[in-house]
Amino acid sequence: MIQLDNICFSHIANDGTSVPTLQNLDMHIRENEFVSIVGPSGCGKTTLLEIILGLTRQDSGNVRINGATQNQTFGWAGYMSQSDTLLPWRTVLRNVQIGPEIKKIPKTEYEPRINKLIQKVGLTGNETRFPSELSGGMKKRVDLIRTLAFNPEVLLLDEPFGALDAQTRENLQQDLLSLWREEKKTIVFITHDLVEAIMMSDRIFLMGSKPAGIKKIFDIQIPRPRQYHVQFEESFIRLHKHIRQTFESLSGNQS
Amino acid sequence: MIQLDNICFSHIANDGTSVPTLQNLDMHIRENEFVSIVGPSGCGKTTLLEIILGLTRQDSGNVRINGATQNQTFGWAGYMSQSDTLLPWRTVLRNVQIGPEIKKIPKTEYEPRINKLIQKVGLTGNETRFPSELSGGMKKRVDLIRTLAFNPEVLLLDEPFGALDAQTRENLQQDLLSLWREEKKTIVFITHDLVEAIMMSDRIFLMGSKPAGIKKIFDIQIPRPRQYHVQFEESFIRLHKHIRQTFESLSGNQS
Amino acid sequence: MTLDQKILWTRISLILFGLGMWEGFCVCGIIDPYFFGQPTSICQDLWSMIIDGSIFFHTWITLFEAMAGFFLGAVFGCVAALILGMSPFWAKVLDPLIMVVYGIPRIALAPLFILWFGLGLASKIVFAFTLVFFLVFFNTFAGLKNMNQGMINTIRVMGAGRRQIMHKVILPGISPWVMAGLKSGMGMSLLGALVGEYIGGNAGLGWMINSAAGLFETNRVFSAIFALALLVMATNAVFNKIERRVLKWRPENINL
Amino acid sequence: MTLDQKILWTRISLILFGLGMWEGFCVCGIIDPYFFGQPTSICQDLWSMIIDGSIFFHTWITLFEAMAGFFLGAVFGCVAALILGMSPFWAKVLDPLIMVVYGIPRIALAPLFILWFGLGLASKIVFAFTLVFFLVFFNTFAGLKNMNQGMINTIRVMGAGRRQIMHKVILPGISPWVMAGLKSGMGMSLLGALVGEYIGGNAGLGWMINSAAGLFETNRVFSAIFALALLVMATNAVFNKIERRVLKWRPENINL
Amino acid sequence: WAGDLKKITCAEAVRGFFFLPLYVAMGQNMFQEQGLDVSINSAQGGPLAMQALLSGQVQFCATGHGQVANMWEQGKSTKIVNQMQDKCTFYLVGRPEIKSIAGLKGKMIGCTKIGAETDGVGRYLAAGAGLDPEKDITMLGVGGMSTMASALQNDRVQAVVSWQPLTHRLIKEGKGTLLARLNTMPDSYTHFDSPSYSFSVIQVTDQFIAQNPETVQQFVNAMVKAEQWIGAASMDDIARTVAPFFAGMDFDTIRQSVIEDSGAFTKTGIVTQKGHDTAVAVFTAAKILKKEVPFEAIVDNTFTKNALGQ
Ligand SMILES: Nc1ncnc2c1ncn2[C@@H]1O[C@H](COP(=O)(O)OP(=O)(O)OP(=O)(O)O)[C@@H](O)[C@H]1O
Ligand SMILES: Nc1ncnc2c1ncn2[C@@H]1O[C@H](COP(=O)(O)OP(=O)(O)OP(=O)(O)O)[C@@H](O)[C@H]1O
Ligand SMILES: [Mg+2]
Ligand SMILES: [Mg+2]
Repeated sequence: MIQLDNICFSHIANDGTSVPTLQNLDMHIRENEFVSIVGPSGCGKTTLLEIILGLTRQDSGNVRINGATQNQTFGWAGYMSQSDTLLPWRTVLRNVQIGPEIKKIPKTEYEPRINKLIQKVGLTGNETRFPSELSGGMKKRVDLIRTLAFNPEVLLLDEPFGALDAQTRENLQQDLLSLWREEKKTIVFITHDLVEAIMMSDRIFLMGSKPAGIKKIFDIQIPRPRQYHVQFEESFIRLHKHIRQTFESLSGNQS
Repeated sequence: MIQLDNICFSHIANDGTSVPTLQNLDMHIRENEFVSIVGPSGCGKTTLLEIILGLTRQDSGNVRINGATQNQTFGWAGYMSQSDTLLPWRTVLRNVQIGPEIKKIPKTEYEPRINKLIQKVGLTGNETRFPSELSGGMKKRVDLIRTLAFNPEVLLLDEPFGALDAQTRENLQQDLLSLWREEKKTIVFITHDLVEAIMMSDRIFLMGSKPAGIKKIFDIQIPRPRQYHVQFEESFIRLHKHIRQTFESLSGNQS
Repeated sequence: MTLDQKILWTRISLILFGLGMWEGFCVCGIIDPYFFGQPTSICQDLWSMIIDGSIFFHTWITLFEAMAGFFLGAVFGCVAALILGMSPFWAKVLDPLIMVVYGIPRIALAPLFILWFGLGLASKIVFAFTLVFFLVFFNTFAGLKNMNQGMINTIRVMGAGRRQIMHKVILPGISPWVMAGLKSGMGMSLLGALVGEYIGGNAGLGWMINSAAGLFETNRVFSAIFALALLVMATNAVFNKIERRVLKWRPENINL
Repeated sequence: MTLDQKILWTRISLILFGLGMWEGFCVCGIIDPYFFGQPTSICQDLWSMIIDGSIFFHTWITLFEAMAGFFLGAVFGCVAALILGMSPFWAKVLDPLIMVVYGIPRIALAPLFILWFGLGLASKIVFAFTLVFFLVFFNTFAGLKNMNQGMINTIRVMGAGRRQIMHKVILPGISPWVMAGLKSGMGMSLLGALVGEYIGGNAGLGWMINSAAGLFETNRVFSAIFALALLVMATNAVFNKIERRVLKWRPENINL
Repeated sequence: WAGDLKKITCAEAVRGFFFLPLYVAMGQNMFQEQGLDVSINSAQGGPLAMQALLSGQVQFCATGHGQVANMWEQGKSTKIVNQMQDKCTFYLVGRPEIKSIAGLKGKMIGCTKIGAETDGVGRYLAAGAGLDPEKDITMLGVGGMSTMASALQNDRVQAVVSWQPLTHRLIKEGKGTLLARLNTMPDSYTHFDSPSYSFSVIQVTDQFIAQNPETVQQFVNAMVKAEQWIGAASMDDIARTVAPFFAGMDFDTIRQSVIEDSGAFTKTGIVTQKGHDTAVAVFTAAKILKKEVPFEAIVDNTFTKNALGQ
């Protein structure tokens, strides 16, 4: 589905110098797969997503989406970015509606779905608020359902649950998983929470520190659906520790 | 040290309606205490910090800092806000310097401390970058050490470790704890990670959902220094589960 | 008394105080009504023009010219900035040339304006246009440079075309900038229309000021300025209403 | 060829093409040099004024007046906006009055300007000032309304006083707005100085244009405009340099 | 009825008493009688009014004789078809402490702008009083009537070449002394050594004359009728007739201005060789004109003569 071969990319800093970020990165994401990307802060995860999306152009290497070279064509994926990109002049409801609006889907068709999403993330009653009137976690939730409401085949989510309390977070994780299962999506997920990554993914891609490539791929064999308590099982904890150790050994130079 | 009595506060929304956020909130934080505030997303944690700081004025009730009524006097606390408030026109280094600069401390005095902080959070080599050239997690780290470099008696931190990978996060937790111990700070800490809250705090304040007060206070008796492995101990897990359950029972109406 | 009422009354008191001082100084001979006019005489003169209706006619003419120039300037200034915003190369190439055209005194080109647009309304509208255009252009262009790339990207990723991006992100995103440009442009459109009337014409407040000044009728000049002031206040009030609506998503008060 | 060179050459080609068309049309009789001048004659005239040095003198005078008006307007406009930004009540009270003063045609007040500031440089500087002031004021004020409250709070919490907040947060924060205002103001300062010279005096490009226009010397008018164009290009280049330095923290290209 | 009238626009250099016959012709419906529907367009000075004429936006132009000569020199041939004033209605007014033109030695004299007719007249008057216009006085452009007044008031200039109603008001209010008037035959002799000075005129393009001779004739007919009417009417009647053209000015000022200027009213509307020569001489003194301007090049008296029945 998404295939990256030998990607190299350097940021051009404001002072004109070139900062190598990604080096010889290979990655292959299959259709209907749920993969997580983990890596130290600043290693290039966000950059990677933007290259996949075609928002940033790699310096060398190939990005193929469904076999075709990525050529700044959009619309096939939904992207929830790490930073706040809600449109401040649109209310919560109208922010969430933007995806269907762009696809020119009639209102009657998308309305029930959106109302359900809003209710699921606990934002009922805030439909007419502007983003400036929301708390940090509420903004994140709006951003998430904006991406979901757009309803693309592929979801690229950059730390979607970062600012949420444990309970909300787990609920949303479950919601996302059932969406993935029911609607056969391909999901690429960036997170810093290894437990979350293991709980949700088919595979975990581990990135090294900058300039980074994919250092290691973990196949998560735990059968689905995975219940909350699997994280207290022996095998889970072992896997967690293993990934954790690999992580630490790779990014020893960070911090 | 910080005493809140019967605080009530309503936000005035853009459309003029008044949205009750805090209701009859009482809170007492002792000197040199490390307390965490947890609560569902959107319950008013950030609002609470801003009322303590004097940035927002409560509708009724009293805020006392060291016995004196909070009267929009500043300088006694450092505040790391949840949203990105780095000054985009200053480089990393100059952002971190702003605290000492405001206090008019001579450069020679604060320079070593700042260099150490930058090194500790793994930002060495990025001193001359502007915030727009940093990744999400890097920005958070700059923001954190900006607050630390200011070096106030009281630290109010709003989800400081939200966007960081597990390893960096644990390192920084340890750094913060040793700073707290060595320099006798008072720290108020907002987090969504109950494990983190338990690991670090003397007490945990649990807020209910909006309009919220303090619903429950947990005294964490685990002796310090707390090692990484205490979180796998029976008593820790029990406490965690207990808090978790209380949390869930309180915010049942959320999501 | 609500805040709005308080504001209104403070404003009115200030104006009355100003007029009172002016009148007082005239009466005491501290300032010379010869050059400054005298509020009571100005009001008399204004009243006579209200009676015969002529002030309404001239005010209307000027308002019409200014508004037409304003709208044209606003639309074209905005569109030009958006087009140039899309192609940084041409923006850089044309930047000094645009500035040059902006800096040429329109009055030096008055013969050309007359040649092309005559002495009627058209030439005044064009005058106003050439001033408003640049103010809106510069602000809109600066707004584009200040856009949030993240927002654009999010919408682009959803497959939005140029027009959708423009319509759903860029235009609302630069609206605070455009509004600031329009605020400057609004005043300038009046100045442009007035200058146009100066150059030649037989109606409008600018023409009135010009012929009165040419005949040294100070009170008449100030009558026209009074009428203009009311006009400005009215358009300004309308503008503020619109601005508040357009930018209602923005927190109203920043605590500096 | 670097990008900068490409930009420069495209610009020069454009200008030469424009001048070529102009000359060609004159020669073919499609446009009348009486109204439009003719590039070759204009250059001749310009050359004669370069030889006798008079063009430098007049250009310098205008530049001086415009710059003085520009700096005064920039500083006072900025300061006034900051002061009013601090007190929303007075900002609201004064808003329509400020707009009224902005909208009064300066030319109607020319007698007062002369009475107060004479016929020398001062009155021209004041003319330029009264235009620049408002453009900078409106933009700065709009910038304040767009400030990020979070940044101000962070610094305030550290115990920063008003002056420090102003200096460390607000001024850099509104700099993109102020720069946009200054860009409009720069052209307007020239227009102000020129209009001032029109009214009275005996030096400057505006005076030159005015007297040449009175004598139907179209080529001389355009010579002055040419000199003015070069002046604008030079000041614009300087301005762009400064702007790039002030705003170097901002990502240069937004992909719209 | 009005629909049958031919629409005509006449540009005037400025609204002022120089063009009294035009306003009278308007006010007494004399154009309508000739089948014309005339509207007046005031411009910011003669040159702009004449540009409007050249560009075809207006068909007639009320301006100064010398300006027409200057335009001819710049290569655009137009014709004066009627004269409204045959004496100069500029006045030299000094500050109260100045007693004579000779007293202006070393002082500044304000004119509308350097190179304007007022400049030429100022220099001429200074020279006539034995001053060297290049060394003994400084001419300074101070714009229109109101800026002129404030420049004088504020002592930026010590004298101004002004016109009505400013002159009348300055003197009435004690802000100035009259140093010279030029609008009677003796005055004209004193200062210009000529009985007349062709001052304000009606100008049309050669092309318009060729294509619409009858329209020009109709226009001039009305002008001549107005000029004759002025010659016969009382000052009060004249003032009342033109008052609507000076809205906002009190009647007494209008009346007084008419009286002051009355010596300059043309008797026939015909431009004389003497008048032409004097105007050209003044413009040459102001360095506006550099060439000889032949009388026939810019004057066409035939329409006025036709109107007079000569
Ligand atoms: N300007 C405003 N107008 C109306 N309501 C507001 C405004 N600002 C905040 N609120 C409301 O106040 C409540 C508390 O916000 P606050 O930011 O304090 O929450 P929080 O506990 O920090 O949440 P999070 O964990 O998501 O950061 C939210 O429900 C929010 O909707
Ligand atoms: N404009 C830029 N100029 C120079 N360097 C940049 C620029 N933008 C990003 N970088 C660098 O690229 C690297 C990767 O950034 P990226 O945002 O992809 O990291 P990330 O893996 O998403 O980190 P995080 O987990 O903190 O979000 C960072 O080290 C950052 O400093
Ligand atoms: Mg990232
Ligand atoms: Mg919060």
